[in-house]
Amino acid sequence: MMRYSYFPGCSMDSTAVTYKASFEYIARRIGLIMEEIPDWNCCGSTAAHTKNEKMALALPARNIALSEEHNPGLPIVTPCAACYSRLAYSTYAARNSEETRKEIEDIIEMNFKAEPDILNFLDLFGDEEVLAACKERLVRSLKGLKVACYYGCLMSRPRHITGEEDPENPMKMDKIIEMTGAEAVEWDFKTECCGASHQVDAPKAARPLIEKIFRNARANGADAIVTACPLCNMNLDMREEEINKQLSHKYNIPVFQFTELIAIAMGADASECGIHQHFFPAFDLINQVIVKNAKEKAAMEKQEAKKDPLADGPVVIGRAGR
Amino acid sequence: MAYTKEQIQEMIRQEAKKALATGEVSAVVGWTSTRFEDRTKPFFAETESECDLLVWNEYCINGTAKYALDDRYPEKKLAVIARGCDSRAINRLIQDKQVKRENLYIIGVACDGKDNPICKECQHKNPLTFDVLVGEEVEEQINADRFAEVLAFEKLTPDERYDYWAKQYDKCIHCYACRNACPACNCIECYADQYRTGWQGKAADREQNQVYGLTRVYHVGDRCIECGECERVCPMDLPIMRQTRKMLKDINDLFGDYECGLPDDRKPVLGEYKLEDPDEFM
Amino acid sequence: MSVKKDNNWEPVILAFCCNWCTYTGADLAGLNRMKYPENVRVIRVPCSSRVNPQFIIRAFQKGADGVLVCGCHPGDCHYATGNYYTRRRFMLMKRLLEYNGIDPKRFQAKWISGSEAAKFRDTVIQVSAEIKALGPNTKFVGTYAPQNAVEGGQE
Amino acid sequence: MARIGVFICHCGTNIASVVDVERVAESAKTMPGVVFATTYKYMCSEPGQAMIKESIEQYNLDRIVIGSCSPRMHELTFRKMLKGTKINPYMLEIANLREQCAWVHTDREKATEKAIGLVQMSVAKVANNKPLTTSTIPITKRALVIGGGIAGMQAALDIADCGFDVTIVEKEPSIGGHMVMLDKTFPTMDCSACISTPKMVECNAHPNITLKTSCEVEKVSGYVGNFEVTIKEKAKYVNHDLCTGCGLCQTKCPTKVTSEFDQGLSKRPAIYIPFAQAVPSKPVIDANACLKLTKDKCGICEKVCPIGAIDYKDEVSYTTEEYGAIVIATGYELVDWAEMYPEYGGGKYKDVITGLQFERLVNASGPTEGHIVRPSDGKEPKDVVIVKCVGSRDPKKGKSYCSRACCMYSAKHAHQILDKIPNSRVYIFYMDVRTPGKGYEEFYDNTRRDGAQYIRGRVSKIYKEGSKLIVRGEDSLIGKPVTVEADMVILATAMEPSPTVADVANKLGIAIDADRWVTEAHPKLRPVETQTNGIYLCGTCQGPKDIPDTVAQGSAAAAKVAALLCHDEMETSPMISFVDPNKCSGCGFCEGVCPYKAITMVEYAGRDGNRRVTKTVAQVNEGLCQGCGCCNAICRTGCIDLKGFTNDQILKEVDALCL
Amino acid sequence: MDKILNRAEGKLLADKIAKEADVKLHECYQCGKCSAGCPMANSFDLMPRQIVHYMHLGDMDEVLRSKTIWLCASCHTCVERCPHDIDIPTLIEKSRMEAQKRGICAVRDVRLFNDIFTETIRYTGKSQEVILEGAYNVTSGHLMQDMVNVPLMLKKGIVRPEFNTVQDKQSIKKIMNKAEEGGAAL
Repeated sequence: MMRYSYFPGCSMDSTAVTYKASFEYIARRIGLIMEEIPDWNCCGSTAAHTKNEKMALALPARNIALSEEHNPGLPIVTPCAACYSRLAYSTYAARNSEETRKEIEDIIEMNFKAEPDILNFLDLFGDEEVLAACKERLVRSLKGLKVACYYGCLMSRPRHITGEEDPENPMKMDKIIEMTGAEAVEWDFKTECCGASHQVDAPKAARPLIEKIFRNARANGADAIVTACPLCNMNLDMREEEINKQLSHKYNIPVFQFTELIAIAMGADASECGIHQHFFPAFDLINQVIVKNAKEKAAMEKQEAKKDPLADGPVVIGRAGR
Repeated sequence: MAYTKEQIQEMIRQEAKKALATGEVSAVVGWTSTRFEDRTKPFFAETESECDLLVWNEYCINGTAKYALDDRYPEKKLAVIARGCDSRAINRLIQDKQVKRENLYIIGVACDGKDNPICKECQHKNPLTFDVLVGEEVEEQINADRFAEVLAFEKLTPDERYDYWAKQYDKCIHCYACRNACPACNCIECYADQYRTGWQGKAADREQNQVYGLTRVYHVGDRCIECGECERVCPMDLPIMRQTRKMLKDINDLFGDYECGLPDDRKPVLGEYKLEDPDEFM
Repeated sequence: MSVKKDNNWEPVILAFCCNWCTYTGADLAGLNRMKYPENVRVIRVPCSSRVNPQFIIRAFQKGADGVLVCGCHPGDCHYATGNYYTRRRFMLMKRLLEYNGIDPKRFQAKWISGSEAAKFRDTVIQVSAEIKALGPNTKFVGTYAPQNAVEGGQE
Repeated sequence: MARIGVFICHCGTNIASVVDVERVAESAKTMPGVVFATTYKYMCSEPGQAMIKESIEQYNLDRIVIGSCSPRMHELTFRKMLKGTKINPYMLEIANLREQCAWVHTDREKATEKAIGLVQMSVAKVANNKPLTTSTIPITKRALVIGGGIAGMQAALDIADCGFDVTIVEKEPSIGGHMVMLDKTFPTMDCSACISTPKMVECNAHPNITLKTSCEVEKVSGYVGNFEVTIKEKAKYVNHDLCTGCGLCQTKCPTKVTSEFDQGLSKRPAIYIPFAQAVPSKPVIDANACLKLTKDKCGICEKVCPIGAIDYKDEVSYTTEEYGAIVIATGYELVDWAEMYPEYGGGKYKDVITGLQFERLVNASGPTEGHIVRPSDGKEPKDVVIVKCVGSRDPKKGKSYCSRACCMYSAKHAHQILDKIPNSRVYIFYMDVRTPGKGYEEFYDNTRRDGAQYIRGRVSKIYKEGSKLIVRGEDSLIGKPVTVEADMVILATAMEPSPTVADVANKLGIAIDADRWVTEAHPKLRPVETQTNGIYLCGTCQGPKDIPDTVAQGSAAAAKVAALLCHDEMETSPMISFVDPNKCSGCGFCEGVCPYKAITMVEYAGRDGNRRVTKTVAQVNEGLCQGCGCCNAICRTGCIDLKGFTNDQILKEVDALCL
Repeated sequence: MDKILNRAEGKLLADKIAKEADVKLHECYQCGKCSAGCPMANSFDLMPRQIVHYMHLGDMDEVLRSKTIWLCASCHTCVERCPHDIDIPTLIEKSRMEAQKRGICAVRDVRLFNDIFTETIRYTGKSQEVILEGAYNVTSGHLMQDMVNVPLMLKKGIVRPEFNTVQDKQSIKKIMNKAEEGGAAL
């Protein structure tokens, strides 16, 4: 049963349009049931734990408590790395100290047992059942697309919160991406920090972090970067243009959400997975790959003298109407 | 339960006959009826006809395993009808190298509790070691209150505790029934009988009984299978398990989960050590 | 238990000391002319793991007011691993005695190395003071005397 | 009834000034079994001893108590004295009236009372003493050395030179160990192979040394002077009695696999002599690689061998031999850094190599004939980074200890690079530079003079961009992050004990620590002995060390072995455990706690009532037992007891305390 | 002026923080792997390694007045690679809270951003990117920062003018107020 308690997080309703659209497309296709936690609140993100530890534990705890009440027995899934980290921190703290758990209960004035496991989207799509369901629905391959899977900090570190076995070189997203036929290149900045939390308040210090990520992706032959978090994605996507302006050489590396690639491999068109809504143009690259693969496939099928009427369709992925 | 008591009794008799028929088994230890309806007694069935005297009912309370020590150097196998507790007692004897597994033929039978207070706490109704299982297994329960009695007793003041035990040992008649019934008390010659070395005296007074009581805990505490035979056989109703369980509780607290009589290779706690054991003697 | 307020009363404290560490440490305390109460009597054993807990029971039975078991620090045992067994044994025994009503101060174990003369002295001073405060031990005391108490060696 | 004499020593005024010795003697006279008691000024003096001897005769004493200084002081003196009398030396107890009474107390009254108490305890104990006799065991005058590296070779040569037979067991096809892989040795820069290969040849040629290569220790039993060792000889598939070592088979073998000797930097055939100077210089077949043995194809080596030495049917064989002493010299391996450090690429970059790989690269007989080139593309590196403490001083990811030799070999590597590659630059990331050895600090100075850049800080990440390796560290002396774009990175990887050591130690019954280093009997005073008598250690099986220290330990262990083997027999202490087989239940708990494996379970013809039965009971090996008594306390029956400290004696001491 | 290292207050505070963070300061041998791997190190005034060293010395003044404690991105790279598993992010986080308590702030903008962020949550229950960026730009004086992206955002429907809010706003306010009453340390 692919049923989960769902904590979308604030970005899912604002900046993460492409993430939301593509995920919802996949969920519909494979029959994922996501029970959204009723009246959830912001997890506090990076700001709360900067200011006050109790607040940082209590804000996510309210969401977990709500989930325990309304979606009993279901693990909580969240698309955002920061939300994931904060929810996992609260769970970890409560599970390891009865005193802390009671104190949190006292603050939020709700029952809080810290029972549900906290999953991020990579955990969700790494699940065998979900993965198998996705595989079943794939209609086209992204062969020829070389991407660098960018995991960021919060899904990898600290180890005791995330349970990641190899925070230097995680492989969860690489495995998911390879399902689509795209190639996940070996590179070295999978979990280097992108500085998202300081891009607004200390931009001079934080911008170079993004540049280094692009540089290493390029040096290792990636055409695009793939993320699994609304913040990572926005951070890289929104500032690529700005970084290019300051450099003599230009990066041309679109930044996708991994769900977009799955959705496309499942046959989604641009408007269905939001691929046209990126700051840095992302449509052309994916279209080239799809068209090339479709042509090759058609040529092969012609050779085999078995004519498939659908293979003739010139554009496989339509531009968005909006 | 799928089988009635009578059906199980019949199956036990059949298995006993089969065992004897092999010619490798000298006798089958089980229970037989007595002139009292609510009593059974341990019984060695040595012939086919005697097998029909074996019974199975809620009064089959005697442990059967220790009878394996009646003959430590047997020529033939001994067949033992073993409930969960008996099988753990057998494991105890095997792990203590007092009987050889190959000298036993174990007819296992799941036990749903007997007319014996200890059975309420039982965590192993199904035999853990057997050659043949009669009937089918029953559902196990975890006894969450395994050490409740000890915990409660620990709350008393030292003087209250001392006085309590002193009164108990005043009652004790030094009969060694607890020792004789205990599967962990399996020495060929008990220390308590070695009057030349003078570990303790023969008198049935408080002093000697106290020494015996404490020494007994030290000797069996890390090997006790919690079958409760000691308390069952005590003519003076001494709460003997309350002493042994104390040591088991401390072992669980200090050295991790620990239960004896399971078919594993774990050494008794006092016979091994870990470098990272807690240390309070610094 | 009512404590007798007899100021002249001196406890009897028995200390089992391993030959290689604590007994040496106690000798060193003497060599350095350190001072400690007279009420401690040392029994020399090769290793703290030689000490059978039954000896402790016997000591209380014979009227000892306190018992101390001392050995090398874990890891320093002359016999490599002996004191690891000692540690387990007496951690359990201490709790068992306490459970049976013996004040935990009356039975103590300590690791004292051959160079820790001061620790030996401090331990003795501390244990002695603690037991003095507790008063005479009345628990488990008896009159038993083994048959061959004096003739010995004739078995 | 015992006849006990009590002798109280004044020790000048040492005891007598605090303890009323006369009163002690007087009250001793009333103690059970005491027939005579007296005092004397100096009991240990000649006249004192004479007085005791006379009293023994005069009062027909059969045991004595001496109240004097600590038994640790004069127990042996008085035992020796008793050897000349009719009393057995072990019918003696000493009451410690000086160190543990007179010297630590001031109150004369209380101290005297305590002294009486102490004498009382000793009297009670001595009443239960029994005569004990020392026995002797013969010594087999042969030694076994486990491991044929520089430590094992040195030990074997020194023992053999003393005239004793030595066997070297080496698991690899050749002796030599790690030292022959090295290029130069610091700080003198002599050629490592040039000084170690003569030792190998000498081992082979020495009339007293037997080499057993491709062999492992299978089983060890016995005790000091009398070990019985079963040695397993792996299948070599080449009859070394016939083989002349012509090497034709090697040149014709079609299979090529990674060379262990070259640390993966070159290939070797499936039938191979590990390296040119190998001893014995005869090939073996790698059964995992050989086509004939894996797939029953090929068979070329058999066809080309001019004397028919190839034997595909060769099998594992076992031999059992007796030795009087054993030396363990199993050496080290480098830790698997790739597992530990994914941030250094986890092994995916070919140009990130270990120090040992660099030794092969720079070695004139190595895969590149001594040219330092990048393994990935064969180009000469210009910028080289050396990272120290990879796997050492890192309790989280690797080992907590300092690996000791790396600081020096890293300096050596830097020197070699700067020397061999013109215009090269070497950056050494370090935390501390440790150079405690003769000429070492000077060598470090010279390396800096050569131009090596020492940067104090641990490298956090190594990654690749293009053909360059980007090394990120902090220059912690400046306090800023630094990045070096390198062509090659050498990791000074930590040593760890050979993977076989746990198994060997277990078979020998000796202790290893948490990091698997073999534990010495005493870190200061018995550095080359193990806890078990007759088993010695040397080299890096005990801890990381460099070549001079290793060789010194090899010779030290050899001296210890020679000191043992030069005797025909040895005395054993009589104060050991013994078993009453009639009481023993055979539970085997004593066997489990014995640190010396001195207890074994044996069959015993006993009785069960009227029946004769074969019981299984514990038995103490007198050669192995050291007399700790751990087994006594675990025995519920009390049937295993310690001579000199029997249950009976201790109980009597306890009883006497409170009389 | 010379540093006075044996003043007790700083040491007490450093030890308290270290204890809460479960860090043994003496275990750090200043290898610098933390600083070498730190993505933000180039803008720090004190290296993470130096933070630990100052704390070990008991010189908390330097730590509390540093920019580093405000600029740390909490990416946990340092502790992941530290040979002694020293939890620098927690040391920094706790130091930052201590600095806030004392009204010390070396990087005003970071504090401002965090304040706006938490206030937004306090009043709406969710984070509002538009308010956040707008309010920050106005209060910080960096008026044009990131504004170039706004038209594109609106055009592509990435941000919308309306807000998402929690229905039960009171409970959020209460949680936050209660947490703050309890003080920073848990």
